[in-house]
Amino acid sequence: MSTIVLLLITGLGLGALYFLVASGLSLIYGLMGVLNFAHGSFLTISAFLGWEVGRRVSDGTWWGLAISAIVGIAVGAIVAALTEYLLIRRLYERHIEQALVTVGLSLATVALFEGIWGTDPIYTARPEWLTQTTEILGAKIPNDRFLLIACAVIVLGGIVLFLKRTRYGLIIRAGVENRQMVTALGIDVRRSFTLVFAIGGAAAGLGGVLASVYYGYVSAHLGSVLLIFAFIVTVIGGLGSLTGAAVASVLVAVLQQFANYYLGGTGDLVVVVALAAVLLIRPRGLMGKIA
Amino acid sequence: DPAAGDAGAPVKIAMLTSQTGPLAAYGAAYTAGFEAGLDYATDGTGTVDGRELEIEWGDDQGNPDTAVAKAKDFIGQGYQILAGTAASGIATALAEQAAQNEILYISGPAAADAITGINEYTFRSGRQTFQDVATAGTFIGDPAGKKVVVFAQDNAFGQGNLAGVEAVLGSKGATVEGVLVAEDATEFTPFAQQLISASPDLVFVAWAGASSGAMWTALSQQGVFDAVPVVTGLGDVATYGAYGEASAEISFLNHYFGGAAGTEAEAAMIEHLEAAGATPDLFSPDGFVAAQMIVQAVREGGDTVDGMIDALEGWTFDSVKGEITVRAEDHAVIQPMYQAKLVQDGDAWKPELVDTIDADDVAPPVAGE
Amino acid sequence: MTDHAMLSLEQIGLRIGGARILEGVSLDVPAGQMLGVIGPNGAGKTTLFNVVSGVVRPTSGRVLLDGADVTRESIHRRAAAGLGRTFQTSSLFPALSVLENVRLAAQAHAGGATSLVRIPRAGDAASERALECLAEVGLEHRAGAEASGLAHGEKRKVEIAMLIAADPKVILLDEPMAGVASGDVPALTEVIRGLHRGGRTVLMVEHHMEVVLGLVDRVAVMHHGELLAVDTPEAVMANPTVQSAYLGEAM
Amino acid sequence: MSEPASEPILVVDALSGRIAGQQVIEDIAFEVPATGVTALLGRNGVGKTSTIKSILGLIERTGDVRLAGERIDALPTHRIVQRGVGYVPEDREVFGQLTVAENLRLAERDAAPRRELVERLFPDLVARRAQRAGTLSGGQQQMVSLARALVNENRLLLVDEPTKGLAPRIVDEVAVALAEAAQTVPILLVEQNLRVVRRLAERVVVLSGGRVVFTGTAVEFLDDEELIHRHLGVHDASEAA
Amino acid sequence: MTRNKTLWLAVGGVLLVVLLAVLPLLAIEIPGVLPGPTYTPGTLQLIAYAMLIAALALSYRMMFGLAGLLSFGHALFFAAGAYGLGMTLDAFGPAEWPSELIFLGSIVVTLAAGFVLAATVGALALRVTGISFAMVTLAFAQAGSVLIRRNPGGATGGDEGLALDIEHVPGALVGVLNTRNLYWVALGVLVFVYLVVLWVEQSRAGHVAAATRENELRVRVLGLRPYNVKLLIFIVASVLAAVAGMGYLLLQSGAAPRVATADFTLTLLVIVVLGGVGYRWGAIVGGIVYTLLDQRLTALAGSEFIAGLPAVLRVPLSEPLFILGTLFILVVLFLPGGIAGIPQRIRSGRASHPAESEEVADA
Ligand SMILES: Nc1ncnc2c1ncn2[C@@H]1O[C@H](COP(=O)(O)OP(=O)(O)OP(=O)(O)O)[C@@H](O)[C@H]1O
Ligand SMILES: Nc1ncnc2c1ncn2[C@@H]1O[C@H](COP(=O)(O)OP(=O)(O)OP(=O)(O)O)[C@@H](O)[C@H]1O
Ligand SMILES: [Mg+2]
Ligand SMILES: [Mg+2]
Repeated sequence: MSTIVLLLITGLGLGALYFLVASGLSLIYGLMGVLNFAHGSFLTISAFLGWEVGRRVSDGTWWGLAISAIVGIAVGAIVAALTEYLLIRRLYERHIEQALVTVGLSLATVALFEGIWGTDPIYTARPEWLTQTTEILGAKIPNDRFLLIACAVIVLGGIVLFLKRTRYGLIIRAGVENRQMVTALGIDVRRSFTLVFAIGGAAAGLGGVLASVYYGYVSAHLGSVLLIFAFIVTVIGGLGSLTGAAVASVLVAVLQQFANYYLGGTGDLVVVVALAAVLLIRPRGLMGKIA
Repeated sequence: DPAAGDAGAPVKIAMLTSQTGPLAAYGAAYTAGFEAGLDYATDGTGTVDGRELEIEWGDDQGNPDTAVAKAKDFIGQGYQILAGTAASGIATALAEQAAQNEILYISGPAAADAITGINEYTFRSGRQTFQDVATAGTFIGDPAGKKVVVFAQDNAFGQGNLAGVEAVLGSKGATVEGVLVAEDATEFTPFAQQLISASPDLVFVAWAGASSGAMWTALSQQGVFDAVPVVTGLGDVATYGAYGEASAEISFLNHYFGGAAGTEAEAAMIEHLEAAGATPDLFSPDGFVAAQMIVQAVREGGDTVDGMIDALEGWTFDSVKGEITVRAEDHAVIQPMYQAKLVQDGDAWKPELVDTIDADDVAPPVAGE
Repeated sequence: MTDHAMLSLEQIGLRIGGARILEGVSLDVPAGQMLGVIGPNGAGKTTLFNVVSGVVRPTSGRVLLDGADVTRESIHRRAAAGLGRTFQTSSLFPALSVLENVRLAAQAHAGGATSLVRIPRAGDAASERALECLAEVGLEHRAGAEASGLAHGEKRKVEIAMLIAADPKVILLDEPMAGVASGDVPALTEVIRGLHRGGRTVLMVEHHMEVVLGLVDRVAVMHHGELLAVDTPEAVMANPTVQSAYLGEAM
Repeated sequence: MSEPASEPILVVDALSGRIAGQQVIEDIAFEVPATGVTALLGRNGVGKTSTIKSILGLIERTGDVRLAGERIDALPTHRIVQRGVGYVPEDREVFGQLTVAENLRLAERDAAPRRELVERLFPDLVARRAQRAGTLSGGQQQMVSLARALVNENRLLLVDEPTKGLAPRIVDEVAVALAEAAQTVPILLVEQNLRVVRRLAERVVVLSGGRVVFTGTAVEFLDDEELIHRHLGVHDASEAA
Repeated sequence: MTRNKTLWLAVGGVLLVVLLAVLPLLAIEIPGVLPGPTYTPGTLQLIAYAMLIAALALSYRMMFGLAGLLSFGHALFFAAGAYGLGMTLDAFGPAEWPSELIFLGSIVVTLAAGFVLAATVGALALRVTGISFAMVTLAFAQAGSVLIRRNPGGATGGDEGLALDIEHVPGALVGVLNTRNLYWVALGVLVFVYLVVLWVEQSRAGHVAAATRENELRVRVLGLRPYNVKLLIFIVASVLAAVAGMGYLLLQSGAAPRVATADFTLTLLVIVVLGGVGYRWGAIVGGIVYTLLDQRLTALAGSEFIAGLPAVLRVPLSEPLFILGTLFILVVLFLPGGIAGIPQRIRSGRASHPAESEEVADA
């Protein structure tokens, strides 16, 4: 029993991390049709800079973590916005090329991070409470999982509210349907593209800082590890569907946990089989719209 | 005397190791150790009996394809000795090249047991997995009737360690169980639970790579250390911080850390390293030994590969870790190993020697027998 | 002979996301007949063609081609069974040459089009046939041009040439005159008449009433997804409902 | 042919447009006077929609386009619209996933949008504020589309086939709404229904094969059977309806 | 005129192949590009490796450029060839058979296995299109990669890779002295793959595949089944990848798990785009340029010159992948036709996008 609770809640925590990466991917794909391979790099650079600043201010305290998170979010947003502005925008509507540019960017940046921060993981400190556990139904749940889940819920709620309640959200939702018409109403839709990249980057940035808490280290490959799962989650959830991504994140992570534990460490294989199965049975994903 | 023919001609030696890529740090330690060893073995001349050692370094990038291509290039240019690499996958590929082309190969820190006795042209300069495992075994006294759980990643390294424990401790009457975790798994909490419920006498952890931090945290959070003694290998300096809370509670087996040996050669190595701005680390002795072996091969073996093999087989010499023997049968490097612990040093952790294990106590069985 | 239905639609209905696109459309087209389909924009004409050709599955009803129920058949099966169509906006393979476009149709008709073994070359049967078909629409001089570079009217003609090459039993033409320069209309009308003359069954959506009236045997009128009337051209033109729904009140 | 009294609101000269690398209109030149409705006529596919889209910068274009004397042919679409150009696209293009209210809110540019005007003109939409626009009937969608243009104070409206696919009764309603709008803002109207043209337009510009082939007053054109036949390919006005 | 042009191209091609074939007998030096004279094993090894990568890229281009199939799993089939041959050589054959027979038999078995794998993966993945297709192929490749690293039953060697068991490999293909022979094998593989690709592209099925890329619905309305054609192309490309993989195993005397990763497929994509998607020889140019660049940039990274630069320049310049990635971005942004498109650009004087792919249409 306690093992199942443990698997479920830690699965939820991992799913939260997947979602933080996938939310940005999904949003960017939904609005702009860009499959962003550089998303993992947004995450990594945010984790590195968040850590660099956080540890200088106050290492291993809540205050330091908060600073790291703020820096991570800001860095993610800025780097993503710059990427959109300098690279993606030039290839307006040429989706394959846009994806290719992000492939190039991810190759180059991972190499650059290795050059700057080295190839070894750098172990990070964190607030005392996060290293402890809380007992639920006999299972000792590491506290950082709760932080992850809370952040993911806040991000999900925040993005949904943003899309539903703000004018920019309105523009983005309209842009997903028909970009030209949004322009024809006198709105600079390109600005909302940059904004969407920035929001996606910010979520990835927060994800990066939290990932460094979860894994206990930062490294140049932090993002690449998560990216592949974020892709899978995005596709299973239905490209462009935020709630789909959320549901799929949790499903995939929990499935992975159980398979890793009970089926001889086959978590990755099971996820891959699940992806293939979902796409073959329901090609547009769990919650994807009809293209 | 075969060497007399071209006395004075330089000997071409190709060193392949990671200068970039995931194992670049190991490569750097190996390289620095090698320079120190060369200096030590040639008394600072860089020559052997008046012959120049022409040493060329290549970057294997942690990629076997690159390594093989470079090796072929070197071999094609007439290099007679090849040495290096920390990656077992690359070492096996290079061993293959050595055999195909009949040249001498002295592998680097790569730990795979398979390299020992792989072919007659291949030697090694470091320890092998078996010696790690055997050192772990020294923590439980007489293994008979004890239960040992191996907690490892489900990859070649982890599987090798499990097999090693089964061979070493299983044969002495211990019950050995493996808890192997998928290499890409990121969540170790449930496995920590599994370790406790198995209630073993010893948990042997064989873990490499970035996820070790999260793994140790999980063990510590779930209270594994309160329930069972835990042994693992102490890695290079960069990993001292990876054990977090658990640092003081783990028993470490160790191949080498700076200051562990206290030999005259070690003092010479540390002096040379520090002069070059480096610090002694896990794989410094491997480079040092490689240099000593190369010098020996050139000095005693002349220009033929068979001569060099003869010169190395069964050779006993003093090195950083003390007296070392290159076993004639399978080229295993018989050497002492260490037990260590981590102690707090300000904000950081540093290793402290607990015990030195005799070379013969941890000598692997002869490969292929 | 001519009165057996080459194409029958039985109570075709189509709903997409709650919207009724087609409703209770029943229609028999005897072999060899040419039927005009008219109706206001959005009446469901193109959608009806899509249902017949298999691009869209109806939510209810059946489609019978030469007596056989093809409602569940895939697009390519129906095409192989002798159903050909054009599209409202011209739909060629833009990066291929005009000849290659038509040759694909000829090969599809002759079989073995997806063979790895056979390499098409100038002078083989399919190429010869493709050139003939191009000649019929007066475009043989454009055989080597890339399809994307054609003028709009020329594209329409290539589409017709592809139809000729595929030699179907039943043809669906969706606004073949749209975008064709007025000077070319009579010639293209003749080409379409020629298509029909071979005994083929033709359904044609066309807003160009002169062409419709000059060619067809009967006219079907669609409005709001329903079939308002199927009758002779004269009777349809005189029908008051048709006048108000399509032709306009002024008539 | 009477010249418009004041400065024209829109002057188009040597305008060419390309879609997917293909020239669809060429060397178009005409003017839209500062008042009333100017109709842009022509058969299917002659380039009416492309002309409108070129003016708005929605397709790749070259040439000289001036709005009240100011060059707009190098501006991005949203800048042109912000200078006071309202657009009612050919196929309504409402945002189907958004509600009616959201569709309108999105279109509001002005500080004081003319919500009352829209509500008065299209009472049906008030009742359906919360309905998703994708579920509206074609006529209702056309209302939304028109309302999106009328909710702002504009200097020029570009309206592309507002009656396309609408039942005759709705056509009348749309015509009434446009007539009212035309009281305050000049309109460039693409329309196939010649009865609507006759009712609304003062001047016509006729395209054929991507070029302007006729400019003049509406009466002058619509009363000339021969002209209509030549340029629109219809025998009489009713057939094109 | 086209006939004449084809003839010239064919003659040029044959001359090029002949030149490449006699390269090991010559002593051509290209400082800065090749590590040594062309007869030296190191240089031959490098060129042979480049040719195999070019062959692989060529097969990838056939899928992506001709049929418009954006696969993220092509590496799987390359790995299937390399590992398949390695594993069969390890395990296969009654000992009493002559070595040559076992070697040939292993090749045949590997090809058959590659075919079955390709048919299975293709049949499933092609049921979806666009990004979904890319993701399903990625998933299968990922599964293959995980399996290889898991080292089931010790068959694949896991992280350490699979060493070639030379017992049944012809002596002429073993050892550095025989690099020359391996070079000829690689050249043979490249020429073979090129001819097959050329054949497929010019066959009727190739034409239908190109048509399918342009307008799938239209193909179906002609009565053809795009699924069949796409599957055919997928299988041919995959088996060709397996052929290149076998060459790789022999050349490297082993296989590393790296060749099964999604990263490796992405590298292929980079190579094809770098060379020019619109051109068959673009893939070859891309494969060769990429391999040489990768090799030379590594040499540059370790050079004294770089070590002497200030950190701002030294750190990025000593990372070959950083330079390659940046170069790739620049090519996509400013050279849409890739390297092979340069002559065309110069001629027409303006940007052109051959085979400009339409928006990836999702199912
Ligand atoms: N996928 C869809 N979802 C929702 N509505 C659809 C869909 N497809 C078609 N429709 C609607 O069905 C109706 C019929 O469209 P169709 O294209 O058949 O008209 P048509 O008679 O060919 O018109 P035209 O003369 O303009 O070509 C239109 O109102 C259209 O908007
Ligand atoms: N997306 C496109 N791609 C290629 N050609 C196009 C495209 N859109 C329009 N065209 C072509 O451009 C030309 C002009 O089209 P446009 O839509 O401007 O005509 P129109 O006068 O508005 O016609 P209609 O009365 O049918 O609305 C036509 O020949 C059309 O085929
Ligand atoms: Mg239609
Ligand atoms: Mg139009």
